[in-house]
Amino acid sequence: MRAQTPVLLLGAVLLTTLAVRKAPAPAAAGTVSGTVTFTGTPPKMKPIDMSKEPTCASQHATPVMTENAVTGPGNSLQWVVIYVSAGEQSETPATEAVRYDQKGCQYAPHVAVMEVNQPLEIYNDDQTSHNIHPLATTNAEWNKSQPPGAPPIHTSYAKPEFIPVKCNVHPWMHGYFAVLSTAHHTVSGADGKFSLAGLPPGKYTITAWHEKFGTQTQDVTITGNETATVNFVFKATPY
Amino acid sequence: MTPALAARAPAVPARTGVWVAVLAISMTFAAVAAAMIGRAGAAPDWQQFRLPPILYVNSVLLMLSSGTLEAARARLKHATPARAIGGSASQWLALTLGLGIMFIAGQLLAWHALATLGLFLSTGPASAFFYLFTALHGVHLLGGVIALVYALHRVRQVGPAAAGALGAAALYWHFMTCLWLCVLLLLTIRL
Amino acid sequence: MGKLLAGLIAVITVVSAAIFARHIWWMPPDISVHGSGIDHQLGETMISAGVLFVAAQLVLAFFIWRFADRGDARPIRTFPGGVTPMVVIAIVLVGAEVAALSLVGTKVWAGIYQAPPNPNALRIDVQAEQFAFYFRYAGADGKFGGTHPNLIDDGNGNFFGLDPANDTSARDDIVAASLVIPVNQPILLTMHAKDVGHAFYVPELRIQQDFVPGLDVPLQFTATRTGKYEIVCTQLCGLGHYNMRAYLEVKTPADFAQWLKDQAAQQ
Amino acid sequence: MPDTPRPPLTQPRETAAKVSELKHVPPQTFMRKYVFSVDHKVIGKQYLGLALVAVCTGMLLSWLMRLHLGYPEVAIPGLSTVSPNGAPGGVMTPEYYLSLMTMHGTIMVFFVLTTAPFAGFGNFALPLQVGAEDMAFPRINMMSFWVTLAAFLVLVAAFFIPDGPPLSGWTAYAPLSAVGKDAGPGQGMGQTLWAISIALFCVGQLLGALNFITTTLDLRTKGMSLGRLPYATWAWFITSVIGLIAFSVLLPACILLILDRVGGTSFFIPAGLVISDRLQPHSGGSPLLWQHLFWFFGHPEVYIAILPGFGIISQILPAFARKPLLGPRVFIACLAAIGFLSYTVWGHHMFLSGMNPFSATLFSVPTLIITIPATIVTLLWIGTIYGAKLRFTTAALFCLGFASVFVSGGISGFFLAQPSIDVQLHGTYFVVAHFHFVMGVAAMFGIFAGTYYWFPKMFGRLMNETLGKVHFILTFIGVYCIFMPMHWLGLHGDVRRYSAFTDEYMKGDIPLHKFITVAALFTGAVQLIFFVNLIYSRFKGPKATDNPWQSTTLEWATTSPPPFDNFGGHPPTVYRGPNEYGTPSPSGDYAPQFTPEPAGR
Repeated sequence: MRAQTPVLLLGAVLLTTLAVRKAPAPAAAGTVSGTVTFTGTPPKMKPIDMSKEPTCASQHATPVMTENAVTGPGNSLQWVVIYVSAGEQSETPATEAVRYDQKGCQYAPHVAVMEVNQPLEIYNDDQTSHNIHPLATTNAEWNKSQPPGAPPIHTSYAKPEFIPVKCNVHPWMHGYFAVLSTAHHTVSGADGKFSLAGLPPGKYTITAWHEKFGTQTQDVTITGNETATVNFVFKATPY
Repeated sequence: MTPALAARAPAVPARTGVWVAVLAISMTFAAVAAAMIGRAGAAPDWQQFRLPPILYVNSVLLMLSSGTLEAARARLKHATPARAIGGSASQWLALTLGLGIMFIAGQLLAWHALATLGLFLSTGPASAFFYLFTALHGVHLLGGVIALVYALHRVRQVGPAAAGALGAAALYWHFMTCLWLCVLLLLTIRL
Repeated sequence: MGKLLAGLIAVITVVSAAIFARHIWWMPPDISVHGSGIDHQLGETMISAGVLFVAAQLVLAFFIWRFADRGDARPIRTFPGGVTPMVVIAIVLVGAEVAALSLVGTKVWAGIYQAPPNPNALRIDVQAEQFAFYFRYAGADGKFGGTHPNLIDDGNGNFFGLDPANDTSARDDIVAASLVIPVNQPILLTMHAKDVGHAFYVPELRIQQDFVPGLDVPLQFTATRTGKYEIVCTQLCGLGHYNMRAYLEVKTPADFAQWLKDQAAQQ
Repeated sequence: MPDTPRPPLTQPRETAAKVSELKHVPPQTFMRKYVFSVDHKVIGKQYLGLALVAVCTGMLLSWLMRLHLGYPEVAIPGLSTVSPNGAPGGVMTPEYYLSLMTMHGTIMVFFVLTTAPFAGFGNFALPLQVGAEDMAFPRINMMSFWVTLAAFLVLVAAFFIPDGPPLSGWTAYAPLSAVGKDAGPGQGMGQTLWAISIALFCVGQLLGALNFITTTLDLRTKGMSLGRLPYATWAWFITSVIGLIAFSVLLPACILLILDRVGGTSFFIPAGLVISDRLQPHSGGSPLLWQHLFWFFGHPEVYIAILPGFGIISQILPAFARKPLLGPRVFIACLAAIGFLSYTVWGHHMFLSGMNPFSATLFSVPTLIITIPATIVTLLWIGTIYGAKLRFTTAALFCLGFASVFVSGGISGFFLAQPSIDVQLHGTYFVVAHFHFVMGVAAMFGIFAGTYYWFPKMFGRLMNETLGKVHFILTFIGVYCIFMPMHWLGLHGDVRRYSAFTDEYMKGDIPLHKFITVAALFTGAVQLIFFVNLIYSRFKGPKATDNPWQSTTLEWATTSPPPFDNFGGHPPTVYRGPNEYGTPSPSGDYAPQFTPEPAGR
């Protein structure tokens, strides 16, 4: 009895230290997964006419469509950012760079998710000049031209913000930077599915953000290695 | 003092210079006036407002100053022994200066009055042109004040010999008065 | 030295004049109804101006050659007849030239820019923005929807700021990035700029017109030859000015109708 | 006036003595002599020095532009270090090209073509030619230069700010120039600096014009009636009148622009503009208002740049033709006519700006009429060299070259003056060719002619004629190789102000662009000969006599270089007009203005 106490204490200490280590933690680590769908009629995505920029137009066999409300089979909704907005322990910041491409006069990916102060590298893979212009409000706003073959732009953002990104040369080019203060984030795929892995036991608030349909939050509790299912349903309007 | 100059009718470059300046300044104000009329016609966003009444007080002050300036010149012209009446001439000049400075102060009060009404430079085209006109005229009048200070100094120093300088300064000052009256007229018509 | 300069002037004059006369670099072929007037006017001016140019340069060259100071005691000679006849001739000749040019030119100009809007012209709404042109067709109802700058959203292709949610006439408006027109039909463009000044220029069409922010500028023309041509911006509008461009596609009426149908389906 | 006026001369002696104390006396310290000098000759040299720095800058910019146009993909060594944002990896960005273009135009038009022939030579020679000791208001004159210098520094500062230099062209069309940062890189602080710089420049030139006019009217020496004024002085006088009006209009225009940018007003910015996805907080402004104000200045500015050239040529040519200028009165009448007409034609820059087509026609007619006096002036020069005894000094060569390039440039005006042709050629390289020939190259030739002509008077030494002649011939060939092909580009529809030619039909002209680029590099390099000549002759050139060219005007009556008060307190008396060449007289084949009438004439 008296001998067990220190052991328990030790165990508790171990557990806590494990818990605060960066995910994926080897011990107890749950997963939140689910699907993002919509109800109602979403706006119709329109084809983009790039004929003004032949070097880009030639890269696309079929015309590129606008991407601000991309839907899939079963009313699934793509490009929704899902992340832990509350209940998370302290994290060591991510150091690997996020790559953002300007390719075929499109932004790839349409929504780039990054942590605060995580390095961001912007590349111009086209044979034309781009001028990338993130319309930041809480962070510093800037715009830089990248002629063909110019070196990549290295930057990062200090404060969490959803930043619309536009090209000052090609009006149809639009995307987003999602700057988050969490390591647990993902983006819904073409089928609307997502999964946040490596969540240590605890109560979490999961937030889903869509550029057109706004944000939703749900609370979820992780006790061990289980996979909790969280589904988001957005209300879509045609215009 | 070149013999060549002595040979011809006495030329007073300062006076000619002021006439040239009058031409240039008139042109500047004409341009702003043209801009104002064009701008008023360009869009329906021209909202009228009542001019602050103090402007009329200022106008009277400025006209008075022109009068006192003439008085000073008269004193200077009829001065036989330079020292004797030159003094009173400089008093009249000082009075003119005072009136001029009062005018500028009055203009600032007019700005304050407008600001209290919530009319600022960026509020609308009408207020913008009001501030622009008054500021432009004020700056040019400050030039006149400097000229008067200089003329005062000259009168004290060389007496009647300063007639040339004073004449030029007076010409400029009277022009400023006329200019202000024209501006006021334009503003009352437009605003 | 004088002989060298005289020779230089002569050579430069002859070579330049020849290149102009041989049309080695010249305007692309005209595809518009009004263009022939412009071409004629330019041709006339080219001839008269060319004659003046060659004459003046060669006379200058000859005098430079002829009247060098050879150290001899020969007295200088004044220009025959003095200045008066020269001035009179200059005023008469150039004056007549000027009168003729402006008389004819005014008619051509008026034909393009002062012609009353043709009632059965095809109306197309043009918006210039940094750095592209967008063209709007009225659609099935033949009515253009109202534009609301605050609704402009390039991201989802709402370049004109239409309000389809509340404005039914806006729903069927057709927005395209190329100007597609039927051949031999009068076109009436209504030009407006979204952000800064731009210009609409099609060399083959012999037409150029500025977009003035805040104004709706009308522009009329009729294309007479089918094909694909480039519309370029000639008013400095920012960093992308050099590749602000769109295509003008002149189609047969049938092709045009088909194209319009396809576009309507995509909107 | 805050400046020393000359006293009326009908006053008692002793007070006159008092006043004369107030007149400026020869300066002692280096600063007063060469830096903050009130001596019109030093100020003139300072203006010319500024113009020299400016023209080098402007030429360097044009080199970079031409390099990029001819060889768009080639990385220019060192450029990435000069401007990491403007040229990442050495290849310049489109906005950097436009910035170079904007700065090239602004620097050349304002700080070279206006300062050198007008403010520079005018300041140096005008008081000398009228026989005055100095300008009427020497201190205002000094102020004029230092304000202009400040304007230049403010403009150049735009290269060294994070935003980068402005890119809306030397015409700074609103709203691009007025809306600020959102309009893209270079439209932030850089454009504001541009507007401030031009406003300062206007002030500087207004002060200068004030001096020119007053000096010409009031300080002419004994016998120097208006009818006897040298032609250069006439040109400077008429130019100052034009400038006085033009700059008085540009100044408020710039103030309005600055207010739109920093004061939140809407003079030039209409409602409902969406720039960078943001609805601009402006309403009701009129972009055309800026265009009207700017071009009301802008077109007379062309004549501010070229008329001094007219005057310089008309004064120098007779001296080397040893023959009087043909029809001097006609010449002056033409200058006046041009000066007047220049205020009736500004609209021809706006034929396509959605202006009422009827008024476009109204603007076209005076534009065509203005070619008549211009033609007559050219004919006068050609008539002057008929039957002359031409001495081909470098100065004379540049005069004759001036006539040639002015014809070439003026002719193309016939096309652009007609709206119906402007429809096709507006905004193409044809326009670039036109104004570079007629105001760029021609004015530069006037500047060169003046330099070779007055250098002895300025520094007491002659310039090297051999170097001068080589410089002239190569420059003459060069400028034709650069600008004549631009007409052809324009006819073919190549649009100006493009940083690259990506359009199908313009791509075909890239070989011609390469040729022009090479010609531009060559012509620029040739100017080194001129700089070498300047520096060499300044120190090693042969000593000049008082009147090395056997000219008639008053600056040649005094020593080379003249003393501080020009004529050592004994201004010459004028006995005749400046046009007495080829008439036998005690002086030889000419009769200077300052020698007494020889007996028996």
